[in-house]
Amino acid sequence: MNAEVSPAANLLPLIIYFGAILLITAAMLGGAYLLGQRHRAQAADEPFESGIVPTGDVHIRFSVHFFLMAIFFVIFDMETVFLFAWSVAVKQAGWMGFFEASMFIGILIATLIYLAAIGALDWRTRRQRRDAPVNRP
Amino acid sequence: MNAELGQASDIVGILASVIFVAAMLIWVERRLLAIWQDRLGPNRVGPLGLMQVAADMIKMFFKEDWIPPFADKGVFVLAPTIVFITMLLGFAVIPFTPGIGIIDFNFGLLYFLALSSLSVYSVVLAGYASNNKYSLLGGLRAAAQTVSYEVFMGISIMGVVMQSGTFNLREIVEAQRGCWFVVPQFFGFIIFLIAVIAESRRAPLDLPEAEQELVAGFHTEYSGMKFGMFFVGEYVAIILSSAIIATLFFGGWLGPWLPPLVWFCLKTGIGVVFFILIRGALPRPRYDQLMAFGWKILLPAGLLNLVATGAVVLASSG
Amino acid sequence: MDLDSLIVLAPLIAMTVTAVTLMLAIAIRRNYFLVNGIAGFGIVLSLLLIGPAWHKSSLQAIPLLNIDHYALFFVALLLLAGLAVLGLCHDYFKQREGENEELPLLLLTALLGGSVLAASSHFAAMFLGLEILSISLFTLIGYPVNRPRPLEAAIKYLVLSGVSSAFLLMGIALLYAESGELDFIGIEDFIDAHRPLNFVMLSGVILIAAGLGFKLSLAPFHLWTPDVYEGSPAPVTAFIATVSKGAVFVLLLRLWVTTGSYRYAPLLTVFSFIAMFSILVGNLQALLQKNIKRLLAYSSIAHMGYLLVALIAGASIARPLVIESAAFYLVAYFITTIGAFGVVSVLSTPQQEAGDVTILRGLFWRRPWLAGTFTLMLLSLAGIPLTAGFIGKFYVFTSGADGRLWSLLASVIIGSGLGLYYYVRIIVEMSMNSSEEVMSESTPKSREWLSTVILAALSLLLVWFGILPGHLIDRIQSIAISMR
Amino acid sequence: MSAIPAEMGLMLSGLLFVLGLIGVLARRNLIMILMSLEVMLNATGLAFIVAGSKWGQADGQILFLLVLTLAAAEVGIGLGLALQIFHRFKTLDADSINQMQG
Amino acid sequence: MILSALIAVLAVGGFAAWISERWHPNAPRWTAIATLALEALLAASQFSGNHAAETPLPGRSAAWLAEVDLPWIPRFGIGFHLATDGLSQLLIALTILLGSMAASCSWTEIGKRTGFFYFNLLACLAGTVGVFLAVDLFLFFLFWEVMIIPMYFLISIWGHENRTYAAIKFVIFTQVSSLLMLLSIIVLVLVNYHRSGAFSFDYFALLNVPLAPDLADWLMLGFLIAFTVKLPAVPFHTWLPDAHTQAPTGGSVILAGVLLKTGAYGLLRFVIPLFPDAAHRFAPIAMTLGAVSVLYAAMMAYAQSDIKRLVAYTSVSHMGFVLLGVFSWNLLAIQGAVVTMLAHGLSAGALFMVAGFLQQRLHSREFGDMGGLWQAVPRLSSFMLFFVMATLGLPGLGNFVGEFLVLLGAFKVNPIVTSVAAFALILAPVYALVIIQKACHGPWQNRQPLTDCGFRELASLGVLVFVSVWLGLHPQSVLDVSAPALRQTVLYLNAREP
Repeated sequence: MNAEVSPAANLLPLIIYFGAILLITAAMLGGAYLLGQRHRAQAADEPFESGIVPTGDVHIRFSVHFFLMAIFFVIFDMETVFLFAWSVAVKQAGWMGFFEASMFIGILIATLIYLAAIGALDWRTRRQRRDAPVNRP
Repeated sequence: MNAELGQASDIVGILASVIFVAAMLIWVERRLLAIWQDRLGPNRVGPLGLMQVAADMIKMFFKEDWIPPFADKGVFVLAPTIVFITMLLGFAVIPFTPGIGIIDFNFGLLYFLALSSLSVYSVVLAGYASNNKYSLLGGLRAAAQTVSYEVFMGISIMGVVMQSGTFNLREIVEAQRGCWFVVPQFFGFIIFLIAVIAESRRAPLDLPEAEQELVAGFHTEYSGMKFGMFFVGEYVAIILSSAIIATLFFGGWLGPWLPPLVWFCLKTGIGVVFFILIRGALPRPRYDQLMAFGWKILLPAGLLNLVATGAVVLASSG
Repeated sequence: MDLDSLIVLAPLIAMTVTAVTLMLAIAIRRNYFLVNGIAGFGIVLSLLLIGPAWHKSSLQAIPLLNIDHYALFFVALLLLAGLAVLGLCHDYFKQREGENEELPLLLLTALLGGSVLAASSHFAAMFLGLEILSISLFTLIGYPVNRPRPLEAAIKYLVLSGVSSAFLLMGIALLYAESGELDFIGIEDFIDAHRPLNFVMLSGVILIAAGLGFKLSLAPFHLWTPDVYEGSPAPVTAFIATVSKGAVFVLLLRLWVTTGSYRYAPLLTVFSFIAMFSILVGNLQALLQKNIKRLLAYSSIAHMGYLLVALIAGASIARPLVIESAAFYLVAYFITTIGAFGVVSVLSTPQQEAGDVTILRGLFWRRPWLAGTFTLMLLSLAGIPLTAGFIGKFYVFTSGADGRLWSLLASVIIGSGLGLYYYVRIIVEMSMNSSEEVMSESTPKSREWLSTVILAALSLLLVWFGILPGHLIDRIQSIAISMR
Repeated sequence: MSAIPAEMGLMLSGLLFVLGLIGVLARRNLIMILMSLEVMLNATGLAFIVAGSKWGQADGQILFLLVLTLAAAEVGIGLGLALQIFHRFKTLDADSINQMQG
Repeated sequence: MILSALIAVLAVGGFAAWISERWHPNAPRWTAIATLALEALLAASQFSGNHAAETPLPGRSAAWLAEVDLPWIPRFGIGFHLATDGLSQLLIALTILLGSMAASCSWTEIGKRTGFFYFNLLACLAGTVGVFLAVDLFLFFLFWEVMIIPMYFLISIWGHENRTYAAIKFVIFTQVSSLLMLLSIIVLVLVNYHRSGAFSFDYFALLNVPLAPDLADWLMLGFLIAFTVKLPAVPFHTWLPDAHTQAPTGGSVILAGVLLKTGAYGLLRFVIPLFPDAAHRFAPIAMTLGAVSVLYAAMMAYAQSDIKRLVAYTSVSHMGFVLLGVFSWNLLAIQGAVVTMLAHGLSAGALFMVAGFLQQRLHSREFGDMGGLWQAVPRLSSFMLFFVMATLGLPGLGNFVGEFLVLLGAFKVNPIVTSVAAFALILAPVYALVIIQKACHGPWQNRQPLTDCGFRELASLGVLVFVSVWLGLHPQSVLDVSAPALRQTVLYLNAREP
């Protein structure tokens, strides 16, 4: 970036662009709101469950895998940040940096192998796993 | 800093054309799918059904702006706008031609990655705000899928960054004068392609909205213009992905004889068509297969690709 | 980085490699004995690698770590402690259900963190070490996930440790904002150049002190300690009490000595209050405890206070004596604490964690050797002669008296008196006649031979260093003199 | 960022830090406590960035990355524990989890 | 090397006794007796070998008879330095004698865990002998602490109903006070270090350290508190009645007969030589404390209904005499103090033994359960009468000599305090009569007949009677042994006095 130009001036087009997008979005939503028809019907106010009457609580318990995935994402995404830093500086870091990064990646892959082996990456339900045990890595 | 960039004409032109093309894609996709599946597709409104888009648009505007009474209203309205806005914002860094573009940003690639991860909020919030079991499950699935593939996406394009030594998209394009990165970075390209499809939740990786299981996933309760935003947002995402693929792997505006803008549009257009083709051609995998594939294959492959690229770059630079 | 630096770093590298190997071994096949074996082998390997490193250690291997004799000595100490804890864990978790193979892995990473901490000469390394250690500890504490107590302990430790890390980081950031230095030596230069302590600096230092105080469980920041000690599995408690605290103290000592923070009189006052507070609060609260682990927790708070006395004395006494005192005290404290928690660990059954003091009733007559070991450990904690704890306390007294810290010494004496009461009370409990139904309890001896060996070794060391401390003192003296 | 004085940045981060601390102390829901913890950690990250830019060094940003990693790891384990706690205690209220006292 | 052997024999014997329980429950008793016999032989050979100033050590004053000096912790100039003079010889002899008594009177009383009991007994004796021998301050402190722990076990395991409380109180009193002493030792060493540049904990090296007056006062106080707690003198005496009462007989004998003497020994050996000026300044207060102890304890003794508790208070009273004598600042009084120490060891030890024998028979220590013992157990009662008389200072017995010398010497220095203390001579018969009257006289109210003394009891008490009488009739033999050492002490005083 050019040092003399202040960051705010530099970003001006982006800000204008962002404003324009906001305007369009607002126009679309607002237009629909103003133009759209209104009607009331009893069935419309129920959650859609494939046409049958909804049952049970909305706050269902969901698979722990979603949760695991969130944690893996947080961890691995953070690790990739370090790789990003290495990628741009790969030439400056030289072979020493390459070895260090390889070690880092090696540990990451080892972790992945571990996670795969303990079944943390296996999304199948218990029944699916039982039906196809051969597939297990 | 390129003084030609960021003109008012650029801003208006880019915005208008992206939205127009995105809207037109509704028609294009239906026509193309129909052709590949040996049927007609929309052909009643206007010549070749070209006015279908306009008709849909008008219909949307006049549909009821319905917010379910059981929903979390503020979030419910906010959710679809997020995907729409972030995807449009992504175009700010796309280098259309040396002279066309909104901003020349040193960390353009990171900016793109950041925006594409922001779009996950849209599905999660939509799923949560709808207060509907299908929506919630769809939203969760979408979130898990998106965040997972985001990791691989980031890693897959780092090979490109290594070879060009920069995050600046314009410099990346310039670095491909000798050879398009799709050649040395073929693995990276494949991973990125898969990741991008998963990221934008397009068929065949549209598990979050798989209608057989989840009705329509996170947008089950959406209708009218808010549904339209999800819809259009998806097409904008396709265009954005194609543009990025063109930029990163196919040399962006570079090309002989024709003007840069044409080259760029051509490459992007091919990308878009390819996306539609994939949708028409491939079956949908099971969700656990999708996730396992990502974590067990794509991620290690991406990491290895990175190591190999690093070695090659270092070796060739002496 | 050349070969020499590699040699110097070898102990740390060996630990890392072992940890990764362990992980892969678990991935291939879950075998509790194999995993423990690998972990033990890795620790021994690191210990062996300290030998070559010792000869090369004058150089600053990488900018972040200063692996001098001081660091290597404590790394060795931490590793030995880790080895002992690993042995205790082996017996403790052998009988418990669940997948216990990851435990040695976490133990190794925690050890790695502690070692980095001991060697760090830069805030970044310190932060990394601290966090590797803490994060491993969270999982170690909460390892038996199917029991409520460990979970509670783990989440408490996590939240409070997180807060303390945040304090520490904020303090570092403020110092950095003020000085532009993250290196300990750079900070020293800065302190040299700008004598007065301004507000930002002061708040930075206080925040760092608070953060480290949390980890050391010094008095106003000690609230997590009893709960965490009680909730954790006994060997893990031993680990927290020794490796975690020891590594942090080693770092604190290096930080103070290299940065020359002694120059700031207000800090000394603050630390004196913290020390006094820790001694008194720790001992007074310990009087009220009915649970051995809680009691030992409060007593460890007091012990950290004693250690701090030696640190504070550094303001006016020769630097080698400070390091010597702290090092000897730490060695004694390590042996004693691991021994004490080792006994608790041996007494714990998969059904019930040994906690309440009554479980000890009549132990002298049921399992005399175990009771004897525990008595020895308690006497050492109380600072009775012929144990290493006495020499440690003697060192603290010597440095305190040399530094003329009369009020602190008074609190040490009062604290020791109080301490004696509750230590002796446990011994009384052990020597009471137990009711017959407890007598008939079966004592499966074969399953804990490893713990037995470890406890025997610790007792021997305790008495050896108590009666013939000369060798250890010589070694410690040499590292104390070699530190810049 | 030279346009903004470092003191302002530090004050902002200090403010965030205190807000986070208040959150940790005052909130009773475990998830909220963890979130407040994140706020505290991120506040320190901000302080590092500000300090780094004041001295024109990259160290601050590197430390920021480290802080982020720490925050990620902490929150990962924290949420894992929270899940187990919910499984066992059927609540995330910090007071009802607090069984050990004395 | 015999000096180290004196300690080692007891320690090794202790372990042997502990282990020997494995083959036979009776073995520890015999092991203990054998150990003590061996110890007595060793001591005898040592003491007869170099008698009274005939073989002075090179470089030491004439009083020192033998020494062992080995380096131990060179970092701090700590050595394994033992030396003996007349004073320590006498006290070691007392220790061995009373140790055998304790072993003997525990013969049938201790039925459970005899191995561990005799281990503790012998370990405690080893510590005590170490205290009497050590002339390295660190080593002294070490032995000082080492003798406490076994005694703690003796009380807390084999003691009577209230043993836990008593044991803990005992440990805390002695430990905290000894920490003060440790601090004083360290400061003294540091002063010496900063002056001479070398660490040394050696007694002889520290004898001539010049100290600022107020520092000397504080340091002296540190030592003094440790020793007066052990002695005990009045404000610090409250642990003693509990500990004595709750301890098993053997423990009481050792406690009263030997452990209390370590306090007095410490005053003579350390407080006065190391801090003569400060001690001199403090003398009036110390003497007052001594007098108060004498009177207060005598009065308290009168009010007791528990025979062991009564005897315990008489100990405090007698130790008051010792304190008085030590701080009287002249040879006469100090000699008296030493004799009182020995005589009290004998009489109080014997009385505790009698009380123990009674308790074994009656299962009570209350006077209310006694009465009429003359008829029931005449031999035991006559021993009781004899030792009660010894306690109240009947001329012809050791106590009389000691108290007389103390009062004589002290009167020259501080007539008022001495006169007050002399009141004890009136009070002593009063409590003595209480014992005799309540325990022995009156009708033999009740119950089954009791067995009188067996051979073992008879022999033990007989030995004590003999020694006591000998001490009373021929005190000169004792005075001769201790004189060189005490003269040296007085010399320090006079040399320093302005």
